[in-house]
Amino acid sequence: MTDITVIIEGLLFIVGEQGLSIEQLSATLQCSEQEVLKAVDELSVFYKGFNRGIQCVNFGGQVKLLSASFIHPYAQHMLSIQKTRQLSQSALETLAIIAYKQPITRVEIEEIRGVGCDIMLRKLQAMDLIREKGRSEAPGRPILYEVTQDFMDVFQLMSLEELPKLEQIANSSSQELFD
Amino acid sequence: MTDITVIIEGLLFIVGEQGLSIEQLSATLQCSEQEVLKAVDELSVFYKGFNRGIQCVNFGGQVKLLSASFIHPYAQHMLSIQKTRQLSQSALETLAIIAYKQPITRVEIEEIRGVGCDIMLRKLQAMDLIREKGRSEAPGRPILYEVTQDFMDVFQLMSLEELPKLEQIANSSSQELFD
Amino acid sequence: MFEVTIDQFRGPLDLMLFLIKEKKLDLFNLDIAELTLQYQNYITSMQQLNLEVASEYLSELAGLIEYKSKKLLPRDKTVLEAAAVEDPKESLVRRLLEYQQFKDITGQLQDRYLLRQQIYGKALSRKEIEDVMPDLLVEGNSYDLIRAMKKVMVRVSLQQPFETKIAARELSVDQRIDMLRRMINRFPASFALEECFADCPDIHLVLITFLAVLDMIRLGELLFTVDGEQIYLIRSTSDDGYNGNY
Repeated sequence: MTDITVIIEGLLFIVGEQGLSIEQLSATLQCSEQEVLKAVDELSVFYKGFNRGIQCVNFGGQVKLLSASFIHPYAQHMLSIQKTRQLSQSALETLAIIAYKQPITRVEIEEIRGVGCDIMLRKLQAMDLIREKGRSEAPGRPILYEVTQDFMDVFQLMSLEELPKLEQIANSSSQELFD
Repeated sequence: MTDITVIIEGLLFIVGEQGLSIEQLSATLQCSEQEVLKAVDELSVFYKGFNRGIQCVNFGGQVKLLSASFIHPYAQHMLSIQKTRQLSQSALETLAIIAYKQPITRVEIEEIRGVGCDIMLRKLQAMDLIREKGRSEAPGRPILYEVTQDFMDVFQLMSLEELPKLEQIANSSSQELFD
Repeated sequence: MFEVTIDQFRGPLDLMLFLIKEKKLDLFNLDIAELTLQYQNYITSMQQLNLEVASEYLSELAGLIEYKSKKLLPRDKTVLEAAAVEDPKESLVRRLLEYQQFKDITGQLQDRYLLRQQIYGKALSRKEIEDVMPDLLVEGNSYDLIRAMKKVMVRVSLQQPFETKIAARELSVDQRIDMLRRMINRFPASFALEECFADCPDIHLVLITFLAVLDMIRLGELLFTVDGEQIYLIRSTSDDGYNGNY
């Protein structure tokens, strides 16, 4: 494959099911739309040429990589035998902060947790436990996050009001520190 | 590629950055772990054999597809990806000690580093790079720590065996001290 | 006089290794008295500069002085052999060598880490397999959440003293700008200049803050108006081009 085709493959992979438009690709790679189209064609042909689990499609000018459709029964089987996933401690902490402080930006969450949580937020979003809720008025207009209906289901909550007030937690936790 | 390799490629594409373990693949495809390993090898070789924007990796037994590293500048340009964060030297030292000596208690780490690392351990835990692994039999039954799957991923390790042997380092570093 | 400060060291062992290299001491035939002298000089010079020296450094200093004084005492061989204790010098050298090993590995880990930061995964394809996704993949209950929040709060409260200590230290204008940006987010669109000084414990930070505000005005992040003797700042609403969309 030519260099530009390879770069397009990598970029399409990273953005996933959202895909990229011919214009976006041409602007990113600083080359003409003709060249992009040619490279996208080369990529599609490359994927078709082999027996492959991935395909490259161009739907109305939006180019994306998709899994081949014969994979889906296997995916279904895989998901059905997968044990329920335990949320990691850091996932729980991030969710707790969002549930208590929503809507909240990534930077605000990171300030509370003291660690970066970019990847964690993407994971929680992919799991549909949190979603984007507009943008803050702060400089850079960062994305605001809030919890979803799925979150309420998973944690068996009728409403966020059911969670105890922070002051109640604070009192009990300072006791815990000293006993 | 063989059929099983193609299916693995499709499944890895669908699950994305979380990847799949050899066991998960073997359970899904109802074939032996040997067969899965062989197919994963075939897939890695296939991706390496061409000039490609995607690579197939195995970090700590978790197989996943990732973008090739030369895509980074283009992705950064297009996706306004935040600057890569460096881990502090103290964080790296603490992680190195745990990776080589695990399972290990906080006091043992502090003896080697000569400084307290209570807060550092909690930060590393919050980042999911280390986790608690039971308790030592020593008096007070202190918590034992070990590195996590995420640790293997962020340092691109297939297994801890890939880290250089400590004696090798000792020889080269004592030389370095005196030249 | 040293040109380095204590902040550059990751602990007393790191400092000792630096001194051994700097003063060309022989690690395998370590002159404890000399190392103690150098180490003590260093700590003293840091204290003269009013730099905070963490207790770990002082406790290792006490250890070094103890080794040194023991060496000066007349040796009673029989007692030493009977006790079969490890020679303090050997144990110090062993600790230094072990620490050096881990210090060395950090460079490699850092390289691996930075490289990994430059390759990306893709998110789970939900839409593609939506019809086959089971309803609930995740298990948990509200108690898990409450426990997690408790942990966060305990950690935050434990970290508070450390953060205050840092705030009281000398901040650079750039650091102060970062702090102000966060503070200002919580303010109304326009606010009095004094608001920016609300958390300043001393005149030094007031000055730094003032410089930071001037710089932010220069950068176009803040606008100001003067009303009588009162200066008001206004958050600039101009979009800086950032939008998280692809």
